[in-house]
Amino acid sequence: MTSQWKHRDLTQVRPYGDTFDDGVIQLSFSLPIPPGEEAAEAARQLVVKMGLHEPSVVHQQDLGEDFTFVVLYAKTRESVDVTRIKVAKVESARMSFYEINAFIEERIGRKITILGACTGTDAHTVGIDAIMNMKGYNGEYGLERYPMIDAYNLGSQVENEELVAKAIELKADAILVSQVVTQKDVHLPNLAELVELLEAEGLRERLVLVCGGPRIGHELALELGYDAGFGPGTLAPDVASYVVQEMVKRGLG
Amino acid sequence: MTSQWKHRDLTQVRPYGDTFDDGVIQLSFSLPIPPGEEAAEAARQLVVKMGLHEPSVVHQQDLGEDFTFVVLYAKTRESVDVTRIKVAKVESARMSFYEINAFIEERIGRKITILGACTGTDAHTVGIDAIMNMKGYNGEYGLERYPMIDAYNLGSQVENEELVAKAIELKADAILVSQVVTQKDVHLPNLAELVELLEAEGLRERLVLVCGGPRIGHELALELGYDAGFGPGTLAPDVASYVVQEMVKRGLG
Amino acid sequence: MSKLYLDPKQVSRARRAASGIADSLQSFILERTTVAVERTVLRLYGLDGVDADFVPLPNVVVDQIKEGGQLARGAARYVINAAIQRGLTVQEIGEQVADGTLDLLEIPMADEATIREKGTELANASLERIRANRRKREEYLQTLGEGPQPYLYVIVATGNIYEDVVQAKAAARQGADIIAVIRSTGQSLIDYVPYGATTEGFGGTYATQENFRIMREALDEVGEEIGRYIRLCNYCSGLCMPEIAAMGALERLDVMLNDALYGILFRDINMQRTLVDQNFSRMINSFAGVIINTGEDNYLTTADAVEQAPAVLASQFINESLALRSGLPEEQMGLGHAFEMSPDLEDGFLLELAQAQMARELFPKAPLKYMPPTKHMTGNIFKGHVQDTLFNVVGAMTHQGIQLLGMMTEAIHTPLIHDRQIAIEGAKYVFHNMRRLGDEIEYKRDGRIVKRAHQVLGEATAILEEVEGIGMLEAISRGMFADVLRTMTGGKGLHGVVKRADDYFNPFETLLRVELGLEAITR
Amino acid sequence: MSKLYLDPKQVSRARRAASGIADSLQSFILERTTVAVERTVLRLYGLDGVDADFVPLPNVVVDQIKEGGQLARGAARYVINAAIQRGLTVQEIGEQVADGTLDLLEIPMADEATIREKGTELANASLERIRANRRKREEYLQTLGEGPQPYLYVIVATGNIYEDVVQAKAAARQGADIIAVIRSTGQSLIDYVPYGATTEGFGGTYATQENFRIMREALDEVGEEIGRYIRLCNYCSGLCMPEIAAMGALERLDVMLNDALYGILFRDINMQRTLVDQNFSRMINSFAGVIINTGEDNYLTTADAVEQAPAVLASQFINESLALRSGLPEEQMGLGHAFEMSPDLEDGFLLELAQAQMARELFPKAPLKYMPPTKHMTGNIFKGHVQDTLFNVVGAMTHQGIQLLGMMTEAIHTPLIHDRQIAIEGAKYVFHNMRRLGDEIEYKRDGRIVKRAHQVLGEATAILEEVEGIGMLEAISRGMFADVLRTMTGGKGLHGVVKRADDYFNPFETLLRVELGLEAITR
Ligand code: B12
Ligand code: B12
Ligand SMILES: Cc1ncc(COP(=O)(O)O)c(C=O)c1O
Ligand SMILES: Cc1ncc(COP(=O)(O)O)c(C=O)c1O
Repeated sequence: MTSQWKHRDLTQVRPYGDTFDDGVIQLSFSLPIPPGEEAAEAARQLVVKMGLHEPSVVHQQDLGEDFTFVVLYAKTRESVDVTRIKVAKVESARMSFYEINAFIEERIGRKITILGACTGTDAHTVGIDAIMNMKGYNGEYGLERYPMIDAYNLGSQVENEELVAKAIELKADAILVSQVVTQKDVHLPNLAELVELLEAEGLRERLVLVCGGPRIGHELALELGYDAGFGPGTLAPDVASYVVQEMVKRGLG
Repeated sequence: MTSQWKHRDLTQVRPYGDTFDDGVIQLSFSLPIPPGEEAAEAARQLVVKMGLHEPSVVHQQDLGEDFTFVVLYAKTRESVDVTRIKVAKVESARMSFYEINAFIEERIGRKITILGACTGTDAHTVGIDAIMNMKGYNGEYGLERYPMIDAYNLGSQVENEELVAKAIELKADAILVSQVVTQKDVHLPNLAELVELLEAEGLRERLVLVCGGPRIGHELALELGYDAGFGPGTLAPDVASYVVQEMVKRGLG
Repeated sequence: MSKLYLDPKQVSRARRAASGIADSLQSFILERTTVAVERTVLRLYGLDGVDADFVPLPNVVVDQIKEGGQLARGAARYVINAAIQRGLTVQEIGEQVADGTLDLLEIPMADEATIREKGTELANASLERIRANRRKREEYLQTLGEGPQPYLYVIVATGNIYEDVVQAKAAARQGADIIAVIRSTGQSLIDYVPYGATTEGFGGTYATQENFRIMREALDEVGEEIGRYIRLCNYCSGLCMPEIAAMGALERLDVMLNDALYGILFRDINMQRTLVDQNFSRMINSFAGVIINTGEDNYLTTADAVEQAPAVLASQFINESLALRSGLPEEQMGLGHAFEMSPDLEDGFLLELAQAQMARELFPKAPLKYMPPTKHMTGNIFKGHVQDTLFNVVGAMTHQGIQLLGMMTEAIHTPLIHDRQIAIEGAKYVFHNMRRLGDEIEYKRDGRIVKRAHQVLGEATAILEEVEGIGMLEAISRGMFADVLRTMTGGKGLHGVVKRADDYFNPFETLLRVELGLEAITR
Repeated sequence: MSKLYLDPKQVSRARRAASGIADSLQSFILERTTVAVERTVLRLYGLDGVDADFVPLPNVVVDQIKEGGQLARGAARYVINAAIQRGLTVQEIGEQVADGTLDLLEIPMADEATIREKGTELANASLERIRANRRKREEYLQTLGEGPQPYLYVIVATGNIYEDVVQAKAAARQGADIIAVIRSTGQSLIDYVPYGATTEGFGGTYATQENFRIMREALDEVGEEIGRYIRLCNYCSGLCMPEIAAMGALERLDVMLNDALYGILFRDINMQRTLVDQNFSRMINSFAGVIINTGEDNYLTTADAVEQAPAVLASQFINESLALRSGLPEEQMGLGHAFEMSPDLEDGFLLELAQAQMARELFPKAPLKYMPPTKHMTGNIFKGHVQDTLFNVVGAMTHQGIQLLGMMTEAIHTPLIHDRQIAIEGAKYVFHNMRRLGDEIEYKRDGRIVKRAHQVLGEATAILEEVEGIGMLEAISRGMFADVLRTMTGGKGLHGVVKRADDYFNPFETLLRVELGLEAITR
């Protein structure tokens, strides 16, 4: 029995509730139909169409206006081959505040310039501030405190054009873009536009372009044409380590 | 726009979050792999295999012992044709305490006998008590209070054999079985066994056989060979109305 | 008696300093007008609609007067003059200005007395419409009644007014007392109010008069069905404060976010502009019987809740004093604060309880607006639901007036139709079960809760006295609020500020000052 | 000082009545033994294993003596006699009885003094093993430490001991302090203890000595890794109370559910049988340093929490008195109660707070076991999570000893691996944030909370005095507890009760009475 767990097949991994391979999943959603037996049955049918079996509607709630909220438990027979999962990750080694500054001195030999901004209509500065501000975040100083970094935080609701102009003016080595509002995917065209502008200016290859935010991942960043993406919980050294190593790798020193 | 809702196609009903037909679903489950980017990706892949798109892992949590809990939101393109949903329902009209007693007097012309029990190893009596006990439940008297019903509540952990013997002894017109413990489907063989025993005794057709409990539905009851099934929130009049009408319908008066 | 043993002398000191701050701001404000104030006057006269480029007519008209350099005298003068001289309605005037057939500054001026008389007469008629709305609300409250306090306040934010209606009506049925329609990102920074029914916003739905009307109608409908008056809320703060206040008054909104300081600190709106706008907008809110909501809660979304507590309290005192100067009765002051203690903080609940109880005692008549955890919410919806529950517990224990319900999905998306239901059912459960707990308990005189309250009140008083010394504008310039630094001439919208001429004419302001029992402006 | 202003005189009255009840029960108990008690003696002597039909050897041996009509004299006598006369170990004796090659009643009796001496000597050796376990626990507590009170208590109940181990270790890492392995449905009604590692239970996993061992080992392993001693809990109540207590003592369990009244009322176990069993089982728990948990919470799962509150309190007093008579120190009395107020009840929270605070004050040293909402939990996991949160709030405010964490899925299934995590994280958040709230507040002297406590204490005293008058057994026969009516001779297991002969011999009982500072039994 224990051996079931020890010798399990990692090419076929399933959700687990309390019995090896039981496949238990909790779901909840609303249906635009009034509550009742029919709504429960509709929910079950939907879940069965998702390949789940033994669907059990444990709760349904009238939301008013002919909407019904349902909570279900059901089981999946699907599995994932975890041996074949490859996730694109930022590969650079994480260095400390001191190591990063030393690295810049030794390997780049000059102060570098990093620009940060929360762009488009997005006014959520706390994330980019956490990375850039002097006082930092969660016990880590922000980039403004790094002796070998000239950090400029342009704040919120910065237009992409403005950002590019600043990058030219200050000869930025790296740009950090924060995007927090993602409703209706408003961040995607905004992030893509910046890449286009930089390419049009012939700048794209000459700087390290990074984005971040609670719904941003490295993979998405690559898709959008960025060099790297950082999600929730990022701290200044994570980004700085990446930027300086990427600069050296790309010969941007 | 409003018309989207007014003139929507009931043959294609999808979950709704905040935009017509968005198909938003919340899911959560645990995977038997350690937390990290790979676990998030595994969760996403699994959800995609379920036909969902835009999976977003909004939370992951290390459960210890190489298990990871994930919460996701994703969207389905599946839909349900609600115009074709037919749910088997107990069809009898619901009568009140007074109406039921009057109905028995007029249409059956004698007191009827109803036996109730929570069977097998199940010791959850609150449900069957709610239906049978004098004092009743949620403001409705239980069957023991009905002048035209002789109600016998055998209590909990009653063996099927014992129940059948009692039914013979008391010439029961109806048997009410409660099943609350459903872990590993323990209730299914237990409920099925009772039907077999009754058939073996030639009793099955001569009485109304009803089951109930929090995970019991009418449909399941029919599958198991019962006449009706009652779920959460049932009150004495629901069951009694059904039993007396079924008796008359089947000529068991 | 104060359950927190607050020293009445200390409280008076704080209030006196706040009063001083407000007085000197007020004299600054009364010397100025803004494009938004003038557009508001036109809207109140009934001007609506847009030109061929979708520019709202109030903007078109005010721009013409401003470009002609005459805005300092008040837009009312020129429009009323045109009405007199040409026999046009205000709407017709706007349309003719828009299609280039009318230049207001070229029309010969009628005599001042006639203009003033006609202006006042028309203004009075407009105010009657607002009065009627107020009566209608009172009638509804009488016939339908309302939910018990704290009012359960939820937002809708689909971006599409018709989806908003679906969500709002469902929320009302679920038990919500107040529905706030969140604005699209960025609206507060545009210097006009969009027009018509809109279906494409991001993170919220545009505040337009037509959207207000659609939602008001929907909420009246559902309110009548369920037998409870449902309040409607929207946002004034931003570059169009008084205009939106006017729209709200005309469409019978009940609650409006209204805080210049919020605009200054969190939207980088120019301080001169928005303080002037705020004053007029609050007079309108006041007259319309609208509860305002102030934005102190926002301090805690960017800075630390433990550290910023005194600043929140100081700001509440200032907002109170300023609101009184706009004629706003205490019963309409939904001063803001928020449950933003980090869940990792030991004793965090005690600190929060101290703050909420103190606010309750210091502003006893105000329908305090209590905001839920937002900053420390994560994608962990289950833990989030617990955070929201403790927030409701504090709300119940301290008798808050308006409980803005937290959503377990706060860190993920604007609320889905069932997110609200889950929040409302949790809140109702808590309030129903423990509404009286606050009345049953006393705080230890030398305990942590009482000490914390005293400390925060002490520090808030110190801030207020310091601000009184240097003046509010200077204090903001020094970054004394929420760690944010703004300058007198920085930020958006300064170009729209104009010093009033001696013969500045704004009949609405004059009438409202009388209505609200404020002294007439003397120059 | 009582925060509830409870009258010490009233409390003494209640306690005096409970004492009287316990005294008369105790004299009834001491005149009897049961098959379970005798099997326990054999288990303590080291007898284990099953026969070819999977009947446990302690049953085989006791049945032989009972069928020969000699159980009244004590099983120890015959087994020790066989050991003396045949030179066999107790295990060998059991095996030979099982394969039919040995009839204990046919062996000539050695002299009484020799039997008593040998019996005591072997018993002493067995007790040493339990002592060693106790020392081991203390050592762990010293080196690893433990979580702060209330201990966070969660259950595992997969039916499969190996899955239970996975879930339990994960729970420990998530922050649980106590892991209870729930038994399979029906086990409490079987008159033997299953044997070996088991993987097929329903709603729980069989309580077997091997399962205890497997789980103990797993929890020690994880406890060492995370640096916190993890307590293990299982269930005595049922037809095998003292046997399971002995198994628990031998495998170093830390907490055991132990309540005859629970068995009587909720499992229809014969009252004579289980009261006798309880007495011996609690002596073993006591000696093993095991915290017992009583089952008053169960009253509220079948009857109404508001009405049954006095009965819960009365039962706690009786359980306390009975436990003292088994030598159980107050520090090991995990008296039970539960948060079972209907969420629909106005002021339900206040009533609950009164009850929990009262329990805390009346049993100041007891590690009270506080049970979560169960009855009013529904398939609505989100609302359920709020119910559990308010339960944790009461736990925090009233300093409960053991907080049995509620699961949001209570009405659906036994906990999944993440259900526990969600519960633990919620509980830790509440306790971390508001552990000190109780110290910071006082209750209004004439308020609802105080009044409710006084009322419940008054009614409980009345019940206790009535029960004292008629006797506990009669009171149960009249349905005075939890609305359930049980008779002296009804229920399961009466056949296993035997009146002790004058020369009844049970060296463990004798030794334990000395160890526990109880008077020797005098007849
Ligand atoms: C604080 C806050 C605000 C404050 C912002 C103040 C300020 N100056 O930033 C105020 C009150 C002003 C505000 C307003 C609005 N908000 Co807001 N807000 C939040 C809130 C509560 C917290 C965000 C936050 O500060 N997180 C803390 C920081 C430290 O985390 P972070 O941003 O994820 O950053 C970390 C990482 O992501 C990463 N990172 C972030 N950026 C970058 C960049 C780079 C280069 C790198 C390397 C890393 C990196 O590192 C950071 C540190 O670890 C969230 C809800 C929540 N709990 O998440 C909603 C939330 C983000 N807001 C939301 C919305 C809709 C709005 C409004 C649009 C509502 C409205 N219509 O009025 C407005 C308008 C704002 C605008 N125009 O953008 C939504 C977004 C929904 C969505 N998914 O699109 C959220 C999720 C709330 C909700 N459920 O509705 N908000
Ligand atoms: C109370 C309770 C107990 C009490 C029972 C006391 C008693 N005398 O009944 C006690 C504490 C003894 C108990 C013990 C156990 N319980 Co229990 N218990 C519950 C609890 C909290 C409430 C059940 C209840 O009373 N509901 C209220 C009644 C009114 O609702 P109801 O049963 O659904 O009945 C209504 C309808 O379903 C219907 N109905 C029911 N029966 C019938 C029959 C007919 C004919 C009709 C028409 C209608 C009908 O009408 C009723 C009124 O509307 C549930 C959790 C929960 N909140 O649901 C767990 C629960 C049912 N118990 C559970 C378990 C596992 C156990 C144990 C097995 C645990 C253990 N291993 O020790 C034990 C053993 C009991 C046994 N041998 O069966 C699990 C079952 C899991 C599963 N799905 O299988 C639950 C869900 C808890 C959990 N999450 O683990 N339990
Ligand atoms: C006082 C106040 N006004 C306005 C707003 C919203 O303004 P915007 O539409 O600029 O996001 C808020 C936001 O929370 C606020 O607190
Ligand atoms: C005191 C006590 N003993 C035992 C049990 C469990 O016993 P069983 O295994 O019979 O379900 C409980 C259940 O909650 C209890 O409270």
